[in-house]
Amino acid sequence: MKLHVKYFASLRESVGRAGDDVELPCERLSVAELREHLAAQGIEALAETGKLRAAVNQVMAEPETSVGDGDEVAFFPPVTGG
Amino acid sequence: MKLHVKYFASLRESVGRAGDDVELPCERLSVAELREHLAAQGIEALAETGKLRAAVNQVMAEPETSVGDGDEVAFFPPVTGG
Amino acid sequence: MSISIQTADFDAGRECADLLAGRHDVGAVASFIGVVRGDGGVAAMTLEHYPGMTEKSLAAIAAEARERWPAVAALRVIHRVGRLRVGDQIVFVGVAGGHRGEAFAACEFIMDYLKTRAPFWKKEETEAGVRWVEARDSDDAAAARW
Amino acid sequence: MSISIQTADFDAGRECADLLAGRHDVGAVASFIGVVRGDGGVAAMTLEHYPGMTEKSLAAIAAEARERWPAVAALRVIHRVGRLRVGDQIVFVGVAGGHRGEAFAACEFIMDYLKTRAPFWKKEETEAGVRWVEARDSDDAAAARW
Repeated sequence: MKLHVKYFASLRESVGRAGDDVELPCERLSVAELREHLAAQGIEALAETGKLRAAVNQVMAEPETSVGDGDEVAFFPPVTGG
Repeated sequence: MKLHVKYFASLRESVGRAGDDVELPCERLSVAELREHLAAQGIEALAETGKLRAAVNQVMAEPETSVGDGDEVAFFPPVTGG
Repeated sequence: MSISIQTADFDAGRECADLLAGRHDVGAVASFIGVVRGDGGVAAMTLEHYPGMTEKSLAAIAAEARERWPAVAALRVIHRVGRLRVGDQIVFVGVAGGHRGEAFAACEFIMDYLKTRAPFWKKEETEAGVRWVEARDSDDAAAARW
Repeated sequence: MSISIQTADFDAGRECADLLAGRHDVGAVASFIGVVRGDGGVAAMTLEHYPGMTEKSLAAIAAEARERWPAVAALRVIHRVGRLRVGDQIVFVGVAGGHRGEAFAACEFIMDYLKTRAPFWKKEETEAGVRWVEARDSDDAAAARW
């Protein structure tokens, strides 16, 4: 499956780019599993689990939210707008 | 003692004038006593005790609030601004 | 802290901008505009007040808000009197503060207290004639929350 | 129900007037303006958002407000992005309704939810350098009230 991953704000700066196209040999996985995989691939900023939030297809997601082929998955710090 | 009495809104219309200068042979009396006296003098609209509010010297008052020489006493229906 | 009773209309945006002018400590401006509603065939209304006492009572309400929320940096109250038509603005309350919690609370507090403590009276005009507006129990309940 | 994410400034008075335009059922307009505060030597900040998701999340927040307060007649949300200086306006939320209770509640609800659910991030500039603003626990607590 292919995923498009996005990073925002301080996480984008830590990673050094705004996103990655990711190809994985599985049918589905959870947001937490994807994050662990990317961290293991060398994106160290994704190892700080506590402070990160995620969205799948532009909707706020939980660690257990399921991700499938073609999905857009975003990781970012807690929001600070308003 | 001399008092200046004012009427507002529907009460002003019922009484037919905006106020009265009142002279009384006492040193002090309560707002309730003043209202009863004026009602007895023929200002019938002041007999409807439940719905009226009062102010003494432009501060909200209770029926037992004391009134003395030179005071400005106002009677009016519950307020409906805003 | 500035309070006006006037027949003239007001510009809410201008009032909010004035609350902010020259300040670096304000992060929040909460404001309220009351408007003449066309309920029950109302076409217009006339607002009467008690000159002298109305100004004093609004100043007391505003002072109480500042005492309860000391972080309030600036506030503005405008209340119109005279004849107003449906859709016309009646009242403006604007509160500037460091954060939104105190600005919202003080703004709503002032409106609730104004509704039950400030001497204003409304007389509505409908096709059936004119009638004085009756006070609402819900307004007393709103003011009693604080 | 209208939502904008923009770099341009806004005129709060104009927005409030638009909420009222052509309506006879509105008696109350509650509004909020968020402003860049100069706390801790902040001179400016840059607001980043998530194009696509930010618009959707604001639309969802506004739709939830209308569901909770069906008497809300009209609402408007504007959030600026890009670089803003101290004293600049950041966000506008305006709610028009029949009575003040629902207008205030919906306006405050939208702000509380926007603060915790809408993807915006602030980066502050001070003399000491730049830093990303940390989320506040008090914002989570405010959103959890509803």
